[in-house]
Amino acid sequence: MKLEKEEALIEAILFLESDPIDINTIIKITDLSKEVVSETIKNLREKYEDPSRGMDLTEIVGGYQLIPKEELWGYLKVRYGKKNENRLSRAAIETLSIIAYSQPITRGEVENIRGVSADGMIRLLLSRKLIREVGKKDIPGKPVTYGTTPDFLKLFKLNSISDLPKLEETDLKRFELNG
Amino acid sequence: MKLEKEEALIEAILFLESDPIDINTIIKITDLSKEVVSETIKNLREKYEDPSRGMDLTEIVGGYQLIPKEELWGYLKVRYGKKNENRLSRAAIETLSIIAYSQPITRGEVENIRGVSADGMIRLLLSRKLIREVGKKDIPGKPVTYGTTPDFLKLFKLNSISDLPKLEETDLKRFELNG
Amino acid sequence: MEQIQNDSSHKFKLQEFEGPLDLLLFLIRKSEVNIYDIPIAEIVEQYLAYLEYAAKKNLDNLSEFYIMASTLLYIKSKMLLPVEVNVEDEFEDPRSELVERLIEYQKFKKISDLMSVKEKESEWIIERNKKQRNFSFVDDKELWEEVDVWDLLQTFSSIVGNLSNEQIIDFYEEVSINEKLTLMSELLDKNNEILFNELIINNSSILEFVCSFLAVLDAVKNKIIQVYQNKMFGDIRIKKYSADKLSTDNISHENKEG
Repeated sequence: MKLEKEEALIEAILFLESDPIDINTIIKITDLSKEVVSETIKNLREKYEDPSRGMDLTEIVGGYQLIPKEELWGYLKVRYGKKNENRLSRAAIETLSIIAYSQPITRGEVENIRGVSADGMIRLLLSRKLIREVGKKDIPGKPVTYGTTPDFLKLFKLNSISDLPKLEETDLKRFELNG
Repeated sequence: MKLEKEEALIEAILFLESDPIDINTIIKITDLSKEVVSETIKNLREKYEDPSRGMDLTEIVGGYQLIPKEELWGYLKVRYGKKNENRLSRAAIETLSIIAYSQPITRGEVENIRGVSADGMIRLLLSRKLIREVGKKDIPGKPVTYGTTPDFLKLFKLNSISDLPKLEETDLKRFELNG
Repeated sequence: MEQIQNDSSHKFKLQEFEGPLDLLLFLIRKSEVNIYDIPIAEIVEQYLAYLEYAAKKNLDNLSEFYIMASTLLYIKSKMLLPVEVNVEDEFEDPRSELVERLIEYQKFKKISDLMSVKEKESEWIIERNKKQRNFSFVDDKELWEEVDVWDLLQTFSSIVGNLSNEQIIDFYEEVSINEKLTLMSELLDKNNEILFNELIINNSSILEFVCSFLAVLDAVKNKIIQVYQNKMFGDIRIKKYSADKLSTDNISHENKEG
């Protein structure tokens, strides 16, 4: 399939969007079949991989987005860069990691793993919209359980929670003195 | 010259900008020579001409801009077009009528007549190819003068600019009375 | 950064620890002991030394460290008690629960390292200018097609109507020469060469001739056109200006003075 016009149309859509756009929205705008859209996106993505192209077609948070290639950021930073002033602290990342990898999880369970109160950190992560309440655990007291949000995926440039970096199987069990 | 990386960088810049960007700004951001930037833009523009590309690299007053190809606008209008505005703006018609009846005319002269900045409107009309630069006025600063295009004639179903209906009937009278 | 020296002369920085488990992991590593066989007495001693120092420094949030201290002391005391060996029961090491927690915690510390790397990538965000993009998909051809030439006239006429008399005079006087200039460039777009007569639309108007002639002179002066006349009183032929030498069979009447 050549799909020239389809490619042009989807490229224009990706160009006009500033946020990730999901495949169903693309289907709605273009009136194309899901197969054609998927195929076209695949082609486009390959073309954008060429070193002469300035953007990558990335899939994040369930959508597609054109993002300037990272190796160009050095040039682009001055004019288009925004420094993220809200970097997460070590404690926040630890808490967030525990929630991300063990969700749904209650505050008590987080505290048990880290050995310290998780109250402040959970409040911080909630306000940063990186985690949210996802339910209640069916134990006495019915404590709230937490999980990660789409903003979390976006911040860590993940398409889905299954893309979280994995520890090697051996790392999971072994205790390293020099770790 | 291959200029792969330069091409990628300038493409990324054009992607990030939402307004036309002039060549000097591109030179400043990229730290490339004027020759390289011009050459690269030329290459990029040719590549974007391919029917499988969704945008055109257009040169309009104020610089270069990626603009979705016109043949795709039909699809893009619903989602990306400005809503609640299905009539041409008064400003656009006014500006066009002034240029049509008074060409060649400089931007400054248009602004004098309308009493407001004509920058955006002239850019719009240029991008719609209804007007074009026709020369420079022989006054200090040598400002560019604008006139209508063959597309203008086509749109208004005129054979020639001399077929524009004349003011005579209504306003010439006033002119004579007061003259 | 403040530093202390504890009994085992291990240096460590304050506030480097995310909690008691973190501190314990540090002490165990420094002592290079087997996590499954922690020399509790030794570790407790180091742990309490740190705590004592931290308390002196009035560090906040030490309560969790104290809870862990009591756990450690409890384990230590249990280890001192003689174990009643019951062959049927499995021997329960009083340290095992702590060891499990330490291993679990270490796992998340490693994950956090991975996450930190990812998070660091977001130190810079490259953002597009979010303001309304400049595409006017609605100012579209169809919209223009709804406008006809009378709209133009009407609009223009009302603009003229609003001008002061002085503005009108200035304005109106220019129109005619400009109009001829425009007509000329239009004709030259379609044809290589045009005749002066083609600029005259209304033969009965002297003003037409005057304006056309002035337009021609103006265009010559501005190097927009070149004009020739092959015979005396013949029609003037008009061509687009080109920097090339004029061909010899044409007599140039270029008139810079206008």
